[in-house]
Formats: sequence, structure tokens, C-alpha cells
Amino acid sequence: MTSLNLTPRRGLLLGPKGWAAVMAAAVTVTVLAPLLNLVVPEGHAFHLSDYAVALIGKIMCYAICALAMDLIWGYTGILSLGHGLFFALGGYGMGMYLMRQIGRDGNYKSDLPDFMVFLDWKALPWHWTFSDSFLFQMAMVVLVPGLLALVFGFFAFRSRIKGVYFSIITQAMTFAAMLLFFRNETGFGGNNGFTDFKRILGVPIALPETRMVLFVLTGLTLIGFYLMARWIVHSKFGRVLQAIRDAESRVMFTGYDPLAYKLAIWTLSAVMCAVAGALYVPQVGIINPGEMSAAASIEIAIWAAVGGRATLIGPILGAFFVNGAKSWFTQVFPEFWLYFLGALFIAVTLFLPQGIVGLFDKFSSKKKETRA
Amino acid sequence: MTPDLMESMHEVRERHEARAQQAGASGGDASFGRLLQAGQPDFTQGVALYLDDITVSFDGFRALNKLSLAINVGELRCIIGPNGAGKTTMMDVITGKTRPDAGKASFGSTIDLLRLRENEIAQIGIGRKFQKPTVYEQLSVFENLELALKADRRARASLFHRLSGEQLDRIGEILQLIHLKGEAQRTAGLLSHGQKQWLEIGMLLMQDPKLLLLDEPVAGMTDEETERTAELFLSLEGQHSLVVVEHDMKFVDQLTEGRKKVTVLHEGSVLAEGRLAEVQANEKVVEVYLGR
Amino acid sequence: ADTIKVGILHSLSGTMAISETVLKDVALMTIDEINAKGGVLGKKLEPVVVDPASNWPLFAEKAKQLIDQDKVSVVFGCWTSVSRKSVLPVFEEKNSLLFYPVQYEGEELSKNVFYTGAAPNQQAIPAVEYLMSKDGGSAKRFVLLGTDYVYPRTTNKILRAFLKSKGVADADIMEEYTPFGHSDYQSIIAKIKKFSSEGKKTAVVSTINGDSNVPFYKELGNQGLKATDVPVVAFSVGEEELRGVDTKPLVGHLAAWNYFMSIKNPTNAAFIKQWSDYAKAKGIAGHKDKPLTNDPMEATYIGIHMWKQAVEKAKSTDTDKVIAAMAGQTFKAPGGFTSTMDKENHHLHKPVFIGEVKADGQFNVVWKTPGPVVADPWSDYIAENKGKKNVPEKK
Amino acid sequence: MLKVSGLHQYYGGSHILRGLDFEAKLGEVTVVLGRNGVGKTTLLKSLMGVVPIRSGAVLLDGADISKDTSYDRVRKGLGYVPQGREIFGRLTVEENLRMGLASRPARTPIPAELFELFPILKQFMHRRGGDLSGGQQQQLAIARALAPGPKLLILDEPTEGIQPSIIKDIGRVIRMLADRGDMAIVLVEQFYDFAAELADQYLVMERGEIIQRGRGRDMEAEGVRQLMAI
Amino acid sequence: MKLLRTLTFALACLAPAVHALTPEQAAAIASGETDARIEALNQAAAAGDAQLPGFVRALLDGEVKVLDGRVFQMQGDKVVVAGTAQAVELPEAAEDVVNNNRMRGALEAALGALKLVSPEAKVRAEAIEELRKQTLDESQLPLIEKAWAAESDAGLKSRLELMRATILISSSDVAKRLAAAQALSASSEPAVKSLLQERLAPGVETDAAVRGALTTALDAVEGKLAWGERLGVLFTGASLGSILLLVALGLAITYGLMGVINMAHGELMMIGAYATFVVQNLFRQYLPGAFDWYIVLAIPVSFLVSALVGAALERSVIRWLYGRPLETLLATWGISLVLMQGVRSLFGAQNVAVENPAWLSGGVQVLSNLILPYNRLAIIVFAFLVLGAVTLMINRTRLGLFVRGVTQNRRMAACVGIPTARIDTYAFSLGAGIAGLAGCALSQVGNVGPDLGQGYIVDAFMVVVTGGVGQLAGTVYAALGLGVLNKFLEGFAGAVLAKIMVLVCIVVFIQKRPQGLFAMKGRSAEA
Ligand SMILES: Nc1ncnc2c1ncn2[C@@H]1O[C@H](COP(=O)(O)OP(=O)(O)OP(=O)(O)O)[C@@H](O)[C@H]1O
Ligand SMILES: Nc1ncnc2c1ncn2[C@@H]1O[C@H](COP(=O)(O)OP(=O)(O)OP(=O)(O)O)[C@@H](O)[C@H]1O
Ligand SMILES: NC(N)=O
Ligand SMILES: [Mg+2]
Ligand SMILES: [Mg+2]
Repeated sequence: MTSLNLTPRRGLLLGPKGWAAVMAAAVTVTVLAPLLNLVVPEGHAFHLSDYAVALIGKIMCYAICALAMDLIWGYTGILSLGHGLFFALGGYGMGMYLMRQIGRDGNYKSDLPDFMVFLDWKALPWHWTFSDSFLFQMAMVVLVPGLLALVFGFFAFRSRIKGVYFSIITQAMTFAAMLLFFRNETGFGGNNGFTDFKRILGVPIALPETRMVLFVLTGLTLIGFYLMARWIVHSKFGRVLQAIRDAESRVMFTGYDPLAYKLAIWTLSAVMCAVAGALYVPQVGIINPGEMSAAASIEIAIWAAVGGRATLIGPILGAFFVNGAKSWFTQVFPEFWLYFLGALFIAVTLFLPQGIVGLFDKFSSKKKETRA
Repeated sequence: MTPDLMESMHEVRERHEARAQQAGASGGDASFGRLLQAGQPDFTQGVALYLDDITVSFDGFRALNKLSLAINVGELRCIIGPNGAGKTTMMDVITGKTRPDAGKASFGSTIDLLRLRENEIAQIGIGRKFQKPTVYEQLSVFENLELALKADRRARASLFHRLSGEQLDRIGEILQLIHLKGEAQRTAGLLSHGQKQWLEIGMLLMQDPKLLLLDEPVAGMTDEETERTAELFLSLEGQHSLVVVEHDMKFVDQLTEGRKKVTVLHEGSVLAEGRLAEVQANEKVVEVYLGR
Repeated sequence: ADTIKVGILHSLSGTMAISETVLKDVALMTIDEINAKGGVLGKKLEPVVVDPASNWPLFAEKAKQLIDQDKVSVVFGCWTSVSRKSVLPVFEEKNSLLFYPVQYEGEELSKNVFYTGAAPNQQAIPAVEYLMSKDGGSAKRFVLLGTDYVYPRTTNKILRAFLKSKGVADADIMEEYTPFGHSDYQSIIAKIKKFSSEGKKTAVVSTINGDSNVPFYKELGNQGLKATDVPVVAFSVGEEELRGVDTKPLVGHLAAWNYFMSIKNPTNAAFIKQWSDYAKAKGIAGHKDKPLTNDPMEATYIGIHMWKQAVEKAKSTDTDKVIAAMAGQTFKAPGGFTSTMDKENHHLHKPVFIGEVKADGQFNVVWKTPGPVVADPWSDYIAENKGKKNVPEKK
Repeated sequence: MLKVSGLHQYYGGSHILRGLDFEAKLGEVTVVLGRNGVGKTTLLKSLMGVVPIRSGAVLLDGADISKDTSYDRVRKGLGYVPQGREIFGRLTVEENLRMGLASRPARTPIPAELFELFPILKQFMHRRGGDLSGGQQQQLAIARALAPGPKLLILDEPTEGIQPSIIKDIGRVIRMLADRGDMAIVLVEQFYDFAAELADQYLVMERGEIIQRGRGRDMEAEGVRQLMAI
Repeated sequence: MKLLRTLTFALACLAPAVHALTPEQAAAIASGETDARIEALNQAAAAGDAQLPGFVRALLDGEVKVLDGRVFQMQGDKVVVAGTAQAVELPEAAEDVVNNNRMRGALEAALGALKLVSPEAKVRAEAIEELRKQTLDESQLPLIEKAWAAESDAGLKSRLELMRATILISSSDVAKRLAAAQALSASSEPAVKSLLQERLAPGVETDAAVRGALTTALDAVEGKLAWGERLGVLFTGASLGSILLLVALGLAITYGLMGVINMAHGELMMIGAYATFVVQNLFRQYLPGAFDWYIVLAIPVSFLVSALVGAALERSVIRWLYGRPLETLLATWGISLVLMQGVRSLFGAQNVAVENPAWLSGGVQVLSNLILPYNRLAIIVFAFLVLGAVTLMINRTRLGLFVRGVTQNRRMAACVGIPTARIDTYAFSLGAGIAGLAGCALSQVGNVGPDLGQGYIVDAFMVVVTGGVGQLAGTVYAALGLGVLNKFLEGFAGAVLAKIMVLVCIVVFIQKRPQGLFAMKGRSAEA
């Protein structure tokens, strides 16, 4: 038989260049950033300000969300407009612990978190029982959003809710959760949410070193998640996901149960967001139901789209690009930044249908052409 | 036909015949008293597919009207009938896409198809080619076949799945067969209509189902390709059961080899059944279907 | 540097832009005014405006940016209590200064914040006292209606305690909350009507904030609930908020503030003129055609001036020195009184006015305190607060 | 009537049509044959303006229409039965037919002959197009193209999925339309016998080029059947 | 207390007027402490002053100014010193008279009592309406009885009768109490309900027969009130539903038909609302006489402006994105940011005031506890008119057919000769224009500000999707259904929980109907 040059897309997770890039990213996050922030003195040209650390740390959390969104939307074709909820739930899980860490240093000098005092509560509600345990709360960070995603996904996918119907009910879900969390009776601080954190694991949260540790942790999580996502999409599992995106009924008639696949990736994606939320809260110092607003979830999708869907690296770049631009615009053109941001979204869709990554591809393929 | 293609087709046919003999020698009679595995179809009665009094209606319109049909194990059955007779609807019922209003459908003698979901039906060994070719447009031709490959369909398994050399060869074989070797790495969405048709047949072969449902497999193929397809299906006969829906009488003629049964559907139920020549001579069939 | 940077942290987009944008403009006007008179310590003030976009975490980020990156000496900003709570840790951590210009719920005292808006006893309590008075209609039953967040919740908690102390039974108090941005008040007004029809004279105390006020008042007008029947007193509705409402059906409803544009005195006339001219010169949308001033604008204006005085007194922009110098600062406010910064509690001594809505969207002052009232951020009507000292902790 | 010269077409980098030249005359059926993927559909799409052409000219009655939009071409008298039916699934059969009349003035009635040819359409007048069976949809697609009475009728494998008796009818209609002399017909067909029966002129395509052409009656003699079987 | 005086005043008014208002009296009424002013008002009233009503009305209308004890009353263009006919120049420094609520109440009561004896039935009806709101006691009985005796209109007479009964219910005469209790069962006033409850409290009414009558009356009144409440829920639900419908209709076209996930839909509504605002201002400036009719022009203008903006968007951005629905989400999101900031720059970040025309303010009293506001009634009617027009246009016209065809298969539509680009523009503009109409309607009940659209966009999508994408009928049912459900739940769960429950209902409902209420069934659904 003639030799068939068949190469399944599996194979190496990353090329040598890819690994080099990942290593470089890891070194930047774990070594370079701490050096520039903590060791290089303030005022020095290479000093990385606390503000920059906080900003990049925050954006890395967002990048994790964008990555999670890419798995479910880019690869599986399921647009979730509810990922903000998982992010927020992760954040609240962490926030509860941080609230308890405040101890009696709060405004009211009470054992209870401040908001409970102003609501006249006399004791912790039941769902706060174990909130002073770091391990318990970290388990909650994963379990609560994970379970919610699992249950919600199970029913939705089992009923074969697809396309925009799915998107809209995820939106309804997060919107309902937002209203619920806005209520003060729900026991999560209402509109204010949680803020005024003092310590994490007994260490003052405002210390530059603490911040740096959180930053490094976030960076490593992002890199880890990226590698995991890459491994998934390059497995046959990943190809089934893409097949579901293209022709779900065909997938079924070939004997795969899309429910299991969708549910798995959906839950994973939700948990990734939750972890991002948990890392986000101690770095920005506040969590409130605003994170569950419709706009917050839509923005996650936008980062992914701007970066380039179904590329993994694209959504990460998208998160950095959009949020970087937002930070910069709000500062340089406080009155006009929305024009720029809006125009940016329009321009990306019109001129870069494959997102930022598409732009790189275009360049590199052009180079190849000229070389050839 | 290119020499190497003919060669590979012979190979396929030979292998199948060998396997068929094996099965006949060991499995045929020993099956009596054999314990059935749960979820495995039981073909000991010699029937692969039963449809019994199936009725499907859409807003009062009966697309299938008390349709009964039985396909034997290893049988190749052609089904013809006017446009709108209910052929596609029948396949929809078998594969779980449409739930009938009434009637029974079973696979082998034990499995009630009406209780299973689409993917479960596919898993127990019913494969289908749609009337309108459906492939995974964003995946490459190779990946389309890879996904169809018979393997553990569960999520965890596919996460750790790696193609064995044997499986790679099998994909190569099929690529050759469906004339898409050169297009293996092309995105399936870019194929022409006929090429997609072929790809879908290839996927079905990869799946290696016990029962193949083929809805107008040669539409859009040249006469020569039609002949080749017929040969391919004939090579599958015996080892697999096949239900072929076609309007191309030459093709049907070739498939039935002048002796096999052809079923004519009309207005949702069987109008006539018999050898092709017989049904072609049937006045009613001529009137509603063949024309003068 | 030959300039002193000051940060301005108000939402210019998002839901709060409605209220906050104008505070940014007033701040810029005040800075212009100070610069025109030679600046502070011989240096010009350089405003740094950022847009936290009504997004609470973004407030914290922008605060960090102002302090870390831009190295501002002071920040003027925030409206909602959430945003203030969100930036508070930043200011405390960096030991920087925030001037907060809006009425709020109290129960907070940070050494890094100066509260130039009203504490509950400078607004809410006098307003309810007025409602209970003969002139206010001798109300016996109260509807406490608010947006569901900390300011209304806490304010109503204090009011409930206050009403209780005045012998109002719990059955005569109805408390209702709606979410931010709630826009359909049909059911709630029906409920209020039912409540008021069931007995003695009823009044509504509204802590509805932001956008919801317009649909609330429109519905009020249409359902024929007149001020003479069931007066509504609001704590977050000023001239700027009424800009969006047809006020004819609302004549007689009340608002309590420490400043009204309609107050007649030379300082206010000058303030209004300064603002009108500025708005025209800068082409500020809305205000260039119909300039309006309101309480938080006045509070912003006072705050910036007092800060300037304190810096001059301290001869430094160092946070701790300025804080020390702030104690006891006075400023002749457009409200017609000389506002004094309390020596200890970081709040202004402010007069309280009750105004009734007029057909032209302005307010008639129908009642006022004889003079400035000292703020009581930890309201004594709440049992737990007894013994809380109105002094920020020094760390 | 229709004259195509030097037609080149690309999908991205790949060269699909490579310099086609041919003419289709009034009153004649021009049959295009070729195996899967040689570019037949692409050619028809280029004629309709569905895909842009890189170079070459498409002349209708001597005027170049290669820059026109699809709907302008339809207004100039082209009618199209695409491969894969492309009926409007959520419109009723009647509405589909009225869509076919879009290039005619409003209120033009649906020609009654269509229902003689395809009685099922009359019967299913108010059913949604998408609910029809494959073959019924194909009939609808043909009827839709015929409805406005085009000058140049372009058919892409019109017999696909249609029952034999109706294929015969379609054949008769095509013949009849051609014989009437006011219509040119371009027919892409894999069904050799059907094609051979109708062809006045034939073209065989291979990899985007016309490799053989001739008169219909000579098809058998010129070995077209074998050509297709390579 | 207040009414006692009012009563004297009214009684006095029944006699021919003899006195005339003096400038001093006017000054006493118009300035000073509230107590003293009310006292002065009552004295003037007791004197049966002929000029008093005019003066009181002027006070209520804010047409009286004071300066140093001199009172000026505006009479059309001229200014007179109150209590005289002497026309004067209004001094620059004269200040508005400030009436607080108490004073205003006293003025209104005075005027109301006066109206009770007016020869015009309409005026008397207003007066009775005023009196209805007061708590009456036995001392007012003579007035009521007198008015009752003189009343010729049967409807008004029965209302006076009821008032009389509310007083007599606490009479010391058992027979009178009994008669009153029986009469009161005809009432539908919430106040009567609490009155009856009070009388039934233990130890208040001792006579068994009267107690029986009271209980019967209470049941009757409660029954009527319950009806009002039920109808109220229905109406508020229908009203919310009609707003949702208007908001969703445009989206049903741009999204449901065309597949554009139009996140800028809300901003197109906002533009419609601002267009209304501009039209209103133009009327105020150039056609103040016809101000009440500005809305008639605002409707087409808001449609046109939004449609034009929609057309511009379609031409410049959307048209490149057909068939890529998710990209439209991104681009229209960007567009919405730009539009919002655009109006902020143009009109300012604050809300702008859109006034209801007089004929849309207030409401019609259907039952004592049910007022249907005119603006909401108008919106319900308007929503259905728009719905009718859209339905006709989509289902009955050739343009509608083309729109549906083009949105299903753009390429093929071109191949049957439809100028798809133009049809797309029309369709999108139509959707945008309807959004503009929704904005115009919303300006009559809510905020007009840059964020107007944001508050509705989520709801709009919920409605369209719950109804089934591409299904106008579904949109209608979903809008009304969600509206009524929301209001029904709000009745006992409060606004927030009700909204949460509605959202949960939607999520659960979609499980049952994964394609929405009016799902497309069969094969065509997949096409
Ligand atoms: N959802 C539906 N609603 C209404 N009618 C339907 C629906 N689905 C199928 N039908 C009708 O049912 C009949 C049977 O259709 P089916 O597709 O099974 O025919 P078929 O035998 O496969 O025809 P063909 O040879 O044309 O493919 C047709 O008349 C079709 O119009
Ligand atoms: N959108 C596209 N992008 C890239 N290549 C395409 C595209 N559409 C078709 N092709 C390629 O162009 C070639 C010609 O396709 P075309 O559809 O014209 O073939 P055909 O002759 O009509 O075949 P069939 O008989 O199967 O319908 C094929 O190789 C196909 O893979
Ligand atoms: N403090 C306020 N108004 O939120
Ligand atoms: Mg079929
Ligand atoms: Mg083709």
C-alpha cells in the first residue's frame, strides 16, 4: 500500500518554540516581576509599580476566564453568557474566608462581618459556619460553582437547549443570581459585597510580598490552565467538542453522547472561572454582585472574540489587550474612552474576523509566501 | 477504476467473506442458549430490524402509516418510493430522530429502539448516511474519519485516546476507498457536494455498524462512481445489514442482483414488495413512482 | 514638581454617571478658580481625572492608580457608599486622602476620609421630625422605601429606631426595597396607597437612589398620590435628579438636603453664577442651557476649598499634616452658613433644609435648622452604637 | 445568448476554474458534465455571481454581466436551480414560489403550469418548504426557478433525489422549454442518460478546464461516457 | 379641626356673600406662620367672602407674590394688589408665597367645600372626591345632609349618602347605626373597610343586629376591594407586558428574523426617547399652544430617527457580519458603547425631562382602589397598534416576504432576484425604528438618559427567546405572560424576589420548551 502521510493533530503538546514561550512566561511571572517590583527601587526606570502589579494580576484572572470561555465557546460552540456568575461565586467563596479573617478589626469591631452588624444580625447564618477555614472555603470555591454548573448543565444539555436559548438562560441564571446577591437578606453583603479585607492566612493582605505571591500564583495558574486546555483540545476529546460545534446531530448518530462531553467541558470551564474569581478577590480587594451582571459575562465573551476564538492563546491576548486598552483609555481619555473601546470592538469584528491571532497568522503566512 | 483501488476493494471483500464464514461456522448455531450481554442486540432470530405498525404524523399529516418492515441479518434491502413516501422519515424513526406516534421498532429481537437515544442507537450498531450530506465542516477529512472510527465513545476514553497503527491503516484504507486521500488534511467544509457524499459514506464505514441506513447514497455521483458504490455495498452484504434508499433504478438493479427483495413505500406504508423486475411491472408502482 | 496633583474619581459612564459627572465638572471649576488665584503654596493644582465607570472594583483600581502612578496629594470622589467602601482600604493602606461629597449612612469613620456630605442626623432624622410636625402634616404612619443597598438599609434602620423612640408602632411602618435601576413602580405605589388608606396620616421616606427616581415619581404623579395626601420626602433627589422629571404633579413633595439651589444669599448667587459661566464656557452638556447646582456639588466645592486652606495651614501636602490642619477649618458655604470641619470626626457641621418641590423643578425651603448641626456618624438611636466615639482611630 | 470567455476563478489560493470558454445558445440545452469536485458548481455560481471571478467575461446578449450582482443578473433573465435545493425552509411552498417571482412586478400570479408539472406543490401549498421531503424540495426549487420565466435557465443536478417519473417529466419540460426557442439552458448533470437525452451541446470538465465538447447527439460516439468513468 | 372650619365656611357660602376680602386679610393669609395663616383663612371664610375663592385658587397656583406685607395677585397679564382691583407694577423684589403641604391642604379644603355647592355637577363631583379623602365626624353631618338634600345627580347623591353613613355608623342611635351599616355595604372604599373593622373590634359595637350588618357590609366591601386588587394586578401586568412587548418587537425583527444579536437595540430605543425629548423641546419653544400634541409628532420622528441610525449602522457595520451572529454581538456591543457615550457628549450624562402631555397625565378611576394611568393605557393601545402594523407588514406584504426570505438564505434570495442589500437595510431600519417607538413610549413612563437602553436589553432578549426566536406570536405571549407573572409574584414576594422567580421560571420553562414557547417544529426548524 502506498505510504499515507497521515498526521493526526495529536502529537506534541507544543513545539519547541511553544515550550520556550511558556517557559519565558513562567520565568517572567515568577522571577522577573517580583524582582522588578520588590527589589528594583521605586523611581528606577525598570521599577514595576504596585499599581501595575495589581493591574496585571487582575488581567491575568480575566485571562483565565477568557481561556475558559474559549473552551466552551470557541471549541464547543456553546456561548455562555453566565460565566461571570462562576467567577463571582469563586470570588465570594474566597471573600467569605477573607471576611472572617478581618476578625474584630472591622468597622464595628464585631466578630461578625460588618454588613451583618448593620443588618442587625446577631449570629453567623448557617452558610457561614465553616467560613473561617481556609481549606473549606477553597473547596467551596471549586465545589459550589462546579456543582451549580454540573446541575444546570445537566438539565440544560439533557433538554437539548442549544444556541441562543442556552445563552439566554445562562444570562437569566446569572441575572437571577445577581438580584439574589443584591438582596441583603441573602447574607452576602448585598450590593456592597465584601471589601475591606485585612489578612489572608494570617498575613496582612496589603503587604507587597503578599501581593506578589498572589500575583505569581495567578500567573502560574494561568500557564497551568493554558497547558491543560491545550492538552484537552488536542486530544480526541477536543475533536469531539469541535464536531459537536459543527454538527451535533451527526455526533450523536456516530454514537457519542454529546451530553457527557458538553457537561464535562462546561463544568471544567466554570471551575476555571471560579478559580480565577478566587484569585481575583484578594488582589482587587472587593467582590460584589456587579460581577454577575449581564455585561460582565458578555465582556468575557468579548475578550475571547477579540483575541480570536478557538485558538486558546487568542483569548488570553484578548483579555490583556481589551483590559489594557480599557485601563489606558480611561486614564488618558476619561471622557472619550468609550468611543475608542466601542470603535475597537467594531474594528476587530470588521477587519479581524479571526481576532488578534488572525492578524498574526496573516502576517506570518504573508512572510512565508514572500519567502517561498 | 484505478488498479490500486480495485486491489484494495478486493482486499476488503475478501476479508469480509472470511469473517462471514467464521461467524457462520462458530456463531450461527452456538448462539442457541448463549447468554445475551445486556445492551447487545440479539440476532439469533435472524432478524436485524423489525418495524411494526409504525405511524408518524406531522400536524395531522401521516408521513408513516402503520408501516411494518423486517430486515434480516446480513440482508441488503433496497427501498424505493415516490418523493414524500416516508423513506427518510422511516430512517428518522429507526435512528431515534423522530419518535413515532404508535408502533414498535426493535433491533435484533431484543432491543427496543424507541426507548433509546440517538447516540445509544448508534452505539449498538446502527449507522446512517443522511440524504443531505452532513460532515464536520471545520474538521479535516482525516479527523472526520477519526471521530467515526469504532472506539470507546465515552468522554474519559477519548481524552486519553491515541490512534494505533492499525487504526491509522484503516483510515488510510478508507481514504483510498472514498477517493479523498489527497484531501485528507483539507477542511471538510471545502469539499464539493459529491466529495462530502463520499466522505459521509467513509465515516459510516469507519463506524463499522451492524446495520447501515443509506439515504440516497449515490445522488450526485457519476455513473461510474455509482457502480463502484454498488460494489462496495455488495461487499458489505452478509456481514452487515443494509437498507438503501435510492431513486436510481440502475443502481438498485445492480444492488439487488436480480434476486433480492425491493420494498416500495407509498404514502407511508408498503405498496409492494418483491424482486425489482416484479415491482417494476406493478401497475400501481409504475403509476405513482416510475412513470411511463 | 511645580504642580500639585489632585485626583478626581467620579463615574463618567455607567449608571452613576447621571449624578457624578457634574461633580467632576464642579471639581474642575473649583480647581480653575484656585489656580486663577495663584494656586496652593505657590503651585498650580493639576487635576487628574479618571473614569471608574460605575464599576466598584474599578474604583479601587483607579484609586490605586491615582495614588501610585500619578502620585496625587488628595482625591475628590465617589458617590455611592459601595464605591467609597471599595476604595477605603486603598486610602488607608497608602495613607492618602479622600474627600467624599455625598450624604451617606454613617457608621464609618476613617482617618483618611473627610465626609463633606451629610450624616444621617444631618438629613434623615430632621426630615422625619419635620414630617411628624404639624407643618409637615403630622404623619403617623411611615413607608420607608429605598434602593436595596447599604445606605438606604442603614438609614432606615436608624429611622426605625428613631420612630420607635417617638412611639410609632412597628405595624405603622412599612419597609420596601427595590433593586438598583428598578423601573416599574406600579405595584409598589399600589401597595403604598393601600397602606395609607388603612389608617392615619401616612408619609413616605424615600431613599431611592439613581435612575429609579424618575419612574417612581412619574408613577406617583399618574396614580394621583398628591403631596397633600401622602407626602414623600427624599434624601437622594436634588435639582439634578429632578431635571429628568415633569415636576408639575409632584409639587409639594419634599427633599432634605444641606443645600438647595433656591437658597437666596450672595454667596450662593455667586456660586451659581460661577457655575453657570463655567458651564457655558466649557459647553457642559445640559448645564450650558440650564445650569443647576445641588448639594453634592456644594459639598465638593466646600471640600476642595477646605483642603486648600488646610494645605496652606500645614504648608505641606503631607497626608497627616493636612489631616491635622483640617480640624476646625471653616468656609463660607453657598448654603448660607459658615461650614466648619469638626475638630475630631471628619464631618462638616451643616445646616439642614427641607424643601418642597416646585413646578419648575426647584425647591421651596419650608423648614430649616437654626444653624449648622454637628454630625453624628454613629447614630445614637442604634443601641449598639452607644459609646462609639465619633473619632477615627489613629493607627 | 450566453457567452463565457477566459473565465478564471479561485477559492483563496486554489485555482478552481482555469480559463473556460463556451457559449450557450437560445433554444439549446448545454450540458456540463464532469466528476465530483471538478468545478461544475463553481462555474454555475460564477455565472450567477454568487462567487466572484478573477478574470474573464460573462456576456449575456453581448453585454458583460460579470460585475453585476446576483439579483441584477436575475433581473436580466437568469434563473437558477442550485445544488442542494436551497429552498427557503421556513417559508411556505407558496411563499417560496412567490420569492421566485421577486424579479417580476408585484402580484404576478404563479404560473399554473408549474402545478401541472409538480402536482405535489399544489397539494402542499401551505406547508413549510423545510418540511418537505428531499425530492419535494428539489421539485420546489425547479418550480421556483421557472416561475418568472427566465431567458437563461441554469440547473445544477436538478434530478438529484427525484423519483423516476418526475425526472421524466422534468426532462420533457426542459426539452419543451428549449424547443420553444426563447430560452437557453445550462444543465449540470451526473445522470448520464438524462444528460445525453437532453443535450444539444455538451461540455466535459476536468480540474477546472473543459477537456472536451461537442454536439449532444455525438456524445455516445465521442466516448463521453467513458470519459466520465476514468 | 380643619374640617370644622371648612364646614362653617361652606355653610356661610351657602348664604349670599356680603363681605369683601381686604388687603390686610390677604396679607394675613399669604404670609406669616402657618397656624396664623390658616386662622386668617378661616376667618375670611367665615365671613363668606366673595373674592376669597379666586384668591385661594391663585395661591394654590402659585400666582401670588408678597413684598413687605403687600400681596400681589397675578390676573392674566396684569398684577393687582390682592383685595383691591388696583393694577400695579410688580416690584422686582416680590417673592413667591411659600405654601407648605399643610397650608396647601387647608387651601384645597376651603376650595373643596365651596365647590360642594357649585351649580355644576362636575365641580361638585370633584368636591365630593376631596371630601372622600377626609375622615368625617358627626359635626360635618349637617353639611353633608344639606348637600345631600340639594343634590340632583343620582350618582353623586348616592356617594353623599355613603358619606353620611360613614358618620352615622358611630351615631348613638342604634337604628341609625343599623341603617348606616346596611348602606355601607354598597361602598368600595378602602377607608370604609378600616372603618368597619374598627367598629367590629371587640367592645366597640355592642348591638348584635348592628354587628351582623357590619359583618355583612365588611364582606361586601372586602369583596369589591379584592376585585380592584385583582384587576390592578392584571392591569399592571398587562402594562408591564405591553412595555416588554414594545421593547421586544424591534428585537424580534433585528434578532428574531435577521439573526443579528443586536446589543445596541437598547441604544436605538434610547435614541427614540431622545428624539421625543427634542421634539418636545421644539414644541415648547415654537408651538407652546400645541404642546399637548407634541407626542403625535414625536412618534413618527422617533421612528424615523432610530430607523435612520439603524440604516447607517446596517450599511456601515452590520452588513458585513451576516451569517456570523456572534460577531454581531461583539460589534453591536461596541456600537452601543459609542451611542451611549455619544448622547452623553451631546445631551449630558444626566437624565433629561420628558413631560407627559396633559391628556396622558393622571388616570381614570375605575374602582376606588384602582386607577388606570392614562399613559399606561395609551402604551398598551400603542403596543398593540405597533404589533398589528408589524404583523401585517411581515406576513402580508411583499416586503415582509422578502425580508423573511433574505434573512433565511441571503445568497439564494439574491439568486431569485431580490436586492438583498436593500432589503437588509429596510429590515434592520424597521427593527431600529420600532425600537425608537419603544423609546418614545418609555419616555412617558420612565427615565430618559444615556442608560435607558441598558435596563431593557436583557429583558428584551428574554422575551424574544422565551417566545421562540423568529415567532412574533410567541413574542406577544411571552411579553404579556412575563409581565403578568411578574406583577402577580410581586404582589406577595416583593419586586426583587418576583424578578428572580420570573427568571427562574424562564430557565425552567426553556427546559420544557428548548425552542421557546412557539417552537418551530419539524424539519424546517433545523434548516
Ligand atoms: N415536520 C413535518 N411537517 C409536515 N410534513 C412533514 C414533516 N416532515 C416530513 N413531512 C412530510 O412527510 C412526508 C414524508 O417525507 P420523507 O422525507 O420521509 O419522504 P421521502 O420518502 O424520504 O422522500 P424523498 O424521496 O423525496 O426523499 C413528506 O410528504 C413530507 O412533506
Ligand atoms: N468555498 C470553497 N472554498 C475552497 N474550495 C472550495 C470551496 N467550494 C468548493 N471548493 C473546491 O472547489 C472544487 C470544485 O468544487 P465544485 O463544487 O465546483 O465541484 P463540482 O464539480 O460541482 O462537484 P460535484 O459534482 O461534487 O458537485 C472542489 O475541489 C472543492 O473542494
Ligand atoms: N451614600 C449614598 N448615597 O450612597
Ligand atoms: Mg428522503
Ligand atoms: Mg456540484
